[in-house]
Amino acid sequence: MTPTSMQVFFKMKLSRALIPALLLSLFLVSCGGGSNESRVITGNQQGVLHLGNGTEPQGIDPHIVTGVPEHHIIGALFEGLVTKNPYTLEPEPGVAESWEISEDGRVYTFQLRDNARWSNGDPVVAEDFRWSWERALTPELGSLYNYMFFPILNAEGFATGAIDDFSEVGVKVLGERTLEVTLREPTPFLLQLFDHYSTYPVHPPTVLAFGSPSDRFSQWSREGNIVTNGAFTLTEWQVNSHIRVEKSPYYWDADEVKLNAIVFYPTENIVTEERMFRDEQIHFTNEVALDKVPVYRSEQPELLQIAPYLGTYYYLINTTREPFDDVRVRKALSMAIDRDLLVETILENLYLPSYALVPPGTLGYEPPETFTYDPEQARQLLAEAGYPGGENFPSFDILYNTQENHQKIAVAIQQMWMETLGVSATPMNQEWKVYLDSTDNFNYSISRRGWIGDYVDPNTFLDMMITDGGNNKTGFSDSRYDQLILRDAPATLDQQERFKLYQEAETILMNAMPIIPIYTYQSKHLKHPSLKGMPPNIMDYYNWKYVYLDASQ
Amino acid sequence: MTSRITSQVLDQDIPKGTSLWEDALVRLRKNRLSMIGLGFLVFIMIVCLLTPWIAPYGYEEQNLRLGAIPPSMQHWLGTDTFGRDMLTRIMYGGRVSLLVGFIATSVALLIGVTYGAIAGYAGGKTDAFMMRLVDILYALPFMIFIILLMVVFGRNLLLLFLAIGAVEWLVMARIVRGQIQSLRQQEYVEAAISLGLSPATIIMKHLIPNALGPVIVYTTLTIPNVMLLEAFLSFLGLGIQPPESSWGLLISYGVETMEEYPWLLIFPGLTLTTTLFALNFLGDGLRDALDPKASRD
Amino acid sequence: MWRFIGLRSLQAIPVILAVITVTFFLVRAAPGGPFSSEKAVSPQVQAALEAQYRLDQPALQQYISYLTDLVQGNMGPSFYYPGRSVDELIFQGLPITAELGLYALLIAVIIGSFAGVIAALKPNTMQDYVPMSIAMVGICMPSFLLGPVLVLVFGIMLDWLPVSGWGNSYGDKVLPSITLGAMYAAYIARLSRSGMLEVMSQDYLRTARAKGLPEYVVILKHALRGGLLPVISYLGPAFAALLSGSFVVETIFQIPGLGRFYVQAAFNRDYTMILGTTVFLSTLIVVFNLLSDIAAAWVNPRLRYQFKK
Amino acid sequence: MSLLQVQDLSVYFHTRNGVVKAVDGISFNVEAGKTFAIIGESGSGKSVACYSMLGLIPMPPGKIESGKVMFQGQDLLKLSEKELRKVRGKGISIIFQDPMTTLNPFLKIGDQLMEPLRLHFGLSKKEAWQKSIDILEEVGIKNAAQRMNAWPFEFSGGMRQRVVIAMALVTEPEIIIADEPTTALDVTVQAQILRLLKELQVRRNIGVIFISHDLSVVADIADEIGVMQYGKFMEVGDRDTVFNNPQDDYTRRLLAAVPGTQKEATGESNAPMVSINELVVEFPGGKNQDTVVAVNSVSLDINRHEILGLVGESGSGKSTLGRAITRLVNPTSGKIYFNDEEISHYSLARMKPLRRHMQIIFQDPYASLNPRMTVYDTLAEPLLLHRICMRNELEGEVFALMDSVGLSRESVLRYPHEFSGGQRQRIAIGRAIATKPEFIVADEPVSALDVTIQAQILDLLLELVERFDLTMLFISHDLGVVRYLSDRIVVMKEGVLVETGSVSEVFETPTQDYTRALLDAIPGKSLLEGLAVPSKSPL
Repeated sequence: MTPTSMQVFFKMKLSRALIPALLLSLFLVSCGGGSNESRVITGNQQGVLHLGNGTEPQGIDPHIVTGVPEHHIIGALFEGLVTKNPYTLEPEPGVAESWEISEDGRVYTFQLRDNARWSNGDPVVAEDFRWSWERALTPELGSLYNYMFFPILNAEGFATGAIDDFSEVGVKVLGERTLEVTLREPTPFLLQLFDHYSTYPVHPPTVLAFGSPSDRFSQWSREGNIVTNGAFTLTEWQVNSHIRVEKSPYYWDADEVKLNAIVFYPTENIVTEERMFRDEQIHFTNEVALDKVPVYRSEQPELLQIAPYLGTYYYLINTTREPFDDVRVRKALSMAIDRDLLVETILENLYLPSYALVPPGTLGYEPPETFTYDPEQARQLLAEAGYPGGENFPSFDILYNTQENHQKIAVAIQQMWMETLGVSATPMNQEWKVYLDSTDNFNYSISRRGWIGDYVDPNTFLDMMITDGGNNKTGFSDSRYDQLILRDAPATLDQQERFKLYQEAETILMNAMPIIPIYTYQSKHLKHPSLKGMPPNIMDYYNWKYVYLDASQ
Repeated sequence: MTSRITSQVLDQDIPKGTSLWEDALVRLRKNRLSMIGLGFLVFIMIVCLLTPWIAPYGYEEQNLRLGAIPPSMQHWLGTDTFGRDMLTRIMYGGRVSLLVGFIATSVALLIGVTYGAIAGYAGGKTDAFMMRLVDILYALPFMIFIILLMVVFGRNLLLLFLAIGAVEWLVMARIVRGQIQSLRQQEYVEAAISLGLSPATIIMKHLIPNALGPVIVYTTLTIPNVMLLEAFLSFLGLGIQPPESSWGLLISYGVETMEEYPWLLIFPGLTLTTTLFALNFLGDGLRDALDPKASRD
Repeated sequence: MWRFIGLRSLQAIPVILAVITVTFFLVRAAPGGPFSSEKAVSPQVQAALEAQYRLDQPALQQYISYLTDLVQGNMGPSFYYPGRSVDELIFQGLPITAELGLYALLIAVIIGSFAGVIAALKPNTMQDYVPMSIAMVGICMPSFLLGPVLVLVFGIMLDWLPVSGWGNSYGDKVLPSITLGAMYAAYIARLSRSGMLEVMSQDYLRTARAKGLPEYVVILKHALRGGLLPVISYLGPAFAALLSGSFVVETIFQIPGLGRFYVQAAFNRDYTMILGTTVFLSTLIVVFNLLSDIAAAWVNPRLRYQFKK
Repeated sequence: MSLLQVQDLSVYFHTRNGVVKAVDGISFNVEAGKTFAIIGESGSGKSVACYSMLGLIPMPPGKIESGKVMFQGQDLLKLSEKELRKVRGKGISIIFQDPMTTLNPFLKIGDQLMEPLRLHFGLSKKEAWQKSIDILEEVGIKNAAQRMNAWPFEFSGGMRQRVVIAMALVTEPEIIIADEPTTALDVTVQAQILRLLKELQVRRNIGVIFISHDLSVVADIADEIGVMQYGKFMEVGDRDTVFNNPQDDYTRRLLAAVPGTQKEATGESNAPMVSINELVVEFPGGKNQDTVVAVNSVSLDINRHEILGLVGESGSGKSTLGRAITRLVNPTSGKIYFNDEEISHYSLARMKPLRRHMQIIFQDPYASLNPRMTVYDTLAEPLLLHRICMRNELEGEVFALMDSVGLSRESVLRYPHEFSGGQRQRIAIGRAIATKPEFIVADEPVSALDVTIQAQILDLLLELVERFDLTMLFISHDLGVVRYLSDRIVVMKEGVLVETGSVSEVFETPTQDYTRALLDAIPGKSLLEGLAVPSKSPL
């Protein structure tokens, strides 16, 4: 530098002060009033619920989409024949004000209420349902959930294209507001199906206005176009940002609806979601990170809402593969897992150890207890299978889709198997689609799986494992089991009888051990004190009609 | 100004066949900061090398009941949620991170420098063509590319390193090419030609050494890049397999629990940062050492 | 000049075409289709879906029809979001990502070049080491670390700024921009430092001083242009990188930007969306490289001269 | 009362390797309308002396130890930076050596001219603009108005230097420091610039401090001369005294160094070693400009053992010709014979064996050496490449080379930047003769060097030519130099040979006006005629 650098120095000092100042001002300007006026507070005043909703919904066409986030939104926009009481989960009248069930339990006759309206004022009539269900079952549409209709007579046939005349399907319009549904077998949980969004009605004129009913590219369900019959109507939809629904004046029970609007935020990143909650940007989170739970437990337990959830976390075993084709091996592996330890430690006591596929307490169903954690017997079984102390037991992978908790469990279990059985497994994560591909093609040894029930009945779990069932994926096959699930149980009217049959089936299943149950899910949320009417329940089901905000909190 | 003739003492008779590199080493020794950096790196490397023998615990040895305890006498850097010793994890993580850092970077260096040098020296159509190729690769969807690799060839550390390196070399190629283009106008290159040196020799002996400065600087920037890239890929599940770990991965998990278990973030973070700093100092030192002019100030 | 631009644009076409081709077959080669899901998909449904999305046609035919659509500016329907077209999604995400990238770049340039110049004025003094060390930290700091830390400090502890969102509440754009810009600021700092160091030794600065110009004029008027040349030629690639690299930040801050679409698309195997975003980004990369070349030329009169002719 | 009085000025540099007394107690005065010339080699401290007065040297490491510099009744050395700035460019302005680097390439000429005006006199843009135009015209730049908006690179070297001068004059300073203002220019241009300076000085009655390494340059313009070495004045006196009876013998050496005499022709015109036939070299004119014809159907023979001088100004294509002969650039058409072997279109591979027999020495000893190779590497490379010697003899061979080009052996492990220009050129020469070539193209080998060094290098070349009986094509823009060692001379202009002949022919009976122009341009002709110069330089 030249002697003039002193000069520079002063000048620079000046600008050095200048630029940060500039930045700061920019900063403050953009801060504006600051974020002290939180969404939750304003929401409470205006009756607007801000909700963390997991991922961005694929769409809101009830007959196309699948998945929980979609469920929440569609549940606000549409209403089926029946709904559920969030406290008891008992069926409540929805669009249908009443229904009759025939003696043999095969024919349901629904009376639609006359004040049910679409959000454009049109009445909701029986034909709307028939039309919607035909649409949902049309093969071209490719609805993933069409099997929800299969209890209905000939529905499956129509869906698979075996029958192409919908009039043969057990759905009849007896009057403008009378709908008759004929079943293949008496299906005691049918009413629950009619509360599932895949059976919700859509507004035929609107759908037709935007293309053929089976057109997936149709714009009918977009904001501005869509016409709905639920408690709310869609007003705003910005992909990956938020979806806003507002109270519908045409809803038959509008007086009972307390919220003026709900805003759903996609929150894939649970760390961020928790921070949004802490920053009072949302009333209710979709999830809580495991590591956060202890903190809240100790500091603000009142904010946590944890409840058993109708879902099971388990490992698939590829029974078509050496050495897992040996039931003793499978049992050994299962018995060697100390589920209690797992739950107490890395799972932060959030889940319940599970020894069967069906979660306990599903409407009074109690799964059989076929085995327990028993390292001794596990070792013994493995020895019988020809691998004493895990000697020359081939090393294998534990496949799971990339997600920290799956990894934690895999790592822990791998360790347990190593210690108790001396078999060496490697946790092996794959990106979601790859993981699906591997399991679908039986290209795995042990693979992580989770199943959430579609409705509250053992069937939604047990019918997975029927021979070549789409979700079986283990190669497990047992004729007696199939017989029980497909024929006997559906035909049985008496609840207790049915449950006995299911227990028999599940016992068969667990003795064959094609899957290793690990834990029963619990739903876990952070809930702002002002949020009321969202009670915990095993379906993690919300009925928006019941929800309200208590600003005084 | 005055031609700086430093009195360099050396025995008259036998000048050992000196190379730029040997000289650079001599000069590097004089640079305190980079020697410290070098020392630190060597230390880290040795530790990572010996980890299997000197690590206080086994790297997957977990004690679920001792989950996530802060630093203590038994566990100097605390334990993670599995009750695995953090120090051990970091030591093992270092093995991966350093490996990826160096392998991937050297891949990038090797390909990038040769490619760039050739393109820059050849000029004209060859150059244009080669650079278009770079553009194409530059614009490819990197993640899909990696996913595919991982699936087709199966998960494999070396492959991952190669894949990362194969991406990082593009920028390197651009830089080197630019350098070479301007250098090749220099008269000493003409002189070399008039001596009858083959293009290869000219590139190796006359061009690349003079392009080293920016290359080294960029390299010191690439190493952190690839380490973090590895972390990111692993985080997406495309990288290394748990229970194995790397610094980047440790950090990215540490971030999620930084409020509950800060030590899970702080220690890996510190290790990574210090290492990269050391690297950077070494890099700058090396650059100066390789430039006879600079090293004299 | 226009000739030059035209030429470069022409050169870009094969580049982009190649990118499309590679990507097109790459994504289809990747395991797991767009419709595979955890719930079993019955063969009929699978078939129906593939029919609707033209996936039942031979790959080559799909490829050709995609290109023909693309030429007409139609990037096809999204495979993941029924009823939404790729064009729609991209043009929803782009402005946001672009804005984010712009702010980040702005921050990067202001802070970076400032630090670099400061450092270059007194090389190998504290005035040099301090900013350069900070820059180094910036380089070591991945956004997936910096972001959450900033949120924790400014969003939660100090409660100055919102922790997420984009344009939903005041000041929610500050943290993402800083997070994204930090690393580039560090790079630019290093670039501008070396650039300035080079210029500071030029004769024409001596000339300027000999005229009796005060030092700050010498620096700001005479040194800066030459010194920041490397920065300018870096801006193009940097901005492109910002756009394509923004998704980490977008996920951390729940920003509905292009980057997030891109990554989600990759994981959802949303073929058309992947292609769309890729084509788009690669075009951007090409364009911005071109722009920065022009900008560099514009600052460098000799080149500007050649352009004019 | 003189404009500027410098008394006992001392400037030291405190570097790591100890104190360097750059300027060591010098005193001199500058009178209005007179020129004081400071003569000395690079490193003699002449520039430092002048810059230090205006506080333009880096301090630290520089430090003004003692002295007084009285200007306008104030001691510049005592002024604050702020006050000094008022003097710089206003009272005293500087013309720097290299016009290519002294103008800011990123600013238009106009801006750079107006800058000092607006700064020192606070003129409005308009006034400054007008004044700048006037001054540009005064220094002889045509249609100045447009040129104001031109960029530096749009000017030729000479024109740029005029701009630089204009920039120095625009503030009507009382003193101008001209630091080697013509060294980087062609002779004819040099002559013009010198003339211009003189005129302006007379017209505006300015005091000039003229710094140069070349006595002959100042011969015509200096009133008083100070000969400087090691930061001291060896001799100060008015021009005639210094030239006619130099007191100090360093001054004598300087005088001797002026290449005066002509070499007695060794006119053995046997079979030509190199012969060129209708040689044409074209370059693609870059971005949409038509191709440049650098060499336009030149035919030429270079006889064995002769030194052929090739004279021409920059852009005349002389260097291209030299490079074409050594096949560094490819001829567009025509033939090149080397020892009757046609090499016009040899491939790299086929050239390789020949390379050892033909070598080239470049003008710029800074650019022509790989900065990252030591002397040892540089010299060893050709030896190894062409297997001149076994590895074990290598060191001996290298040392031998160093001896023959007069480099001290202990510098064998040093890098180019550690040497002075002359020494570097010696290294370059060493590299050229390493392969024991028969033919050497010397492309302006001395024009970048101080006169004294020039003399040494020229003598070295002559000596080597004798020892290894080389044939040489000696390219230069300086007739004086060419005359000093050539047997024959060819003059080149715009790619064409305009004149060929023996030295005496060309110098005594030039047939072309162009040649005459060149001859007239030789600086210090007066001097050459005026005084008897020892026929052999004693170095």
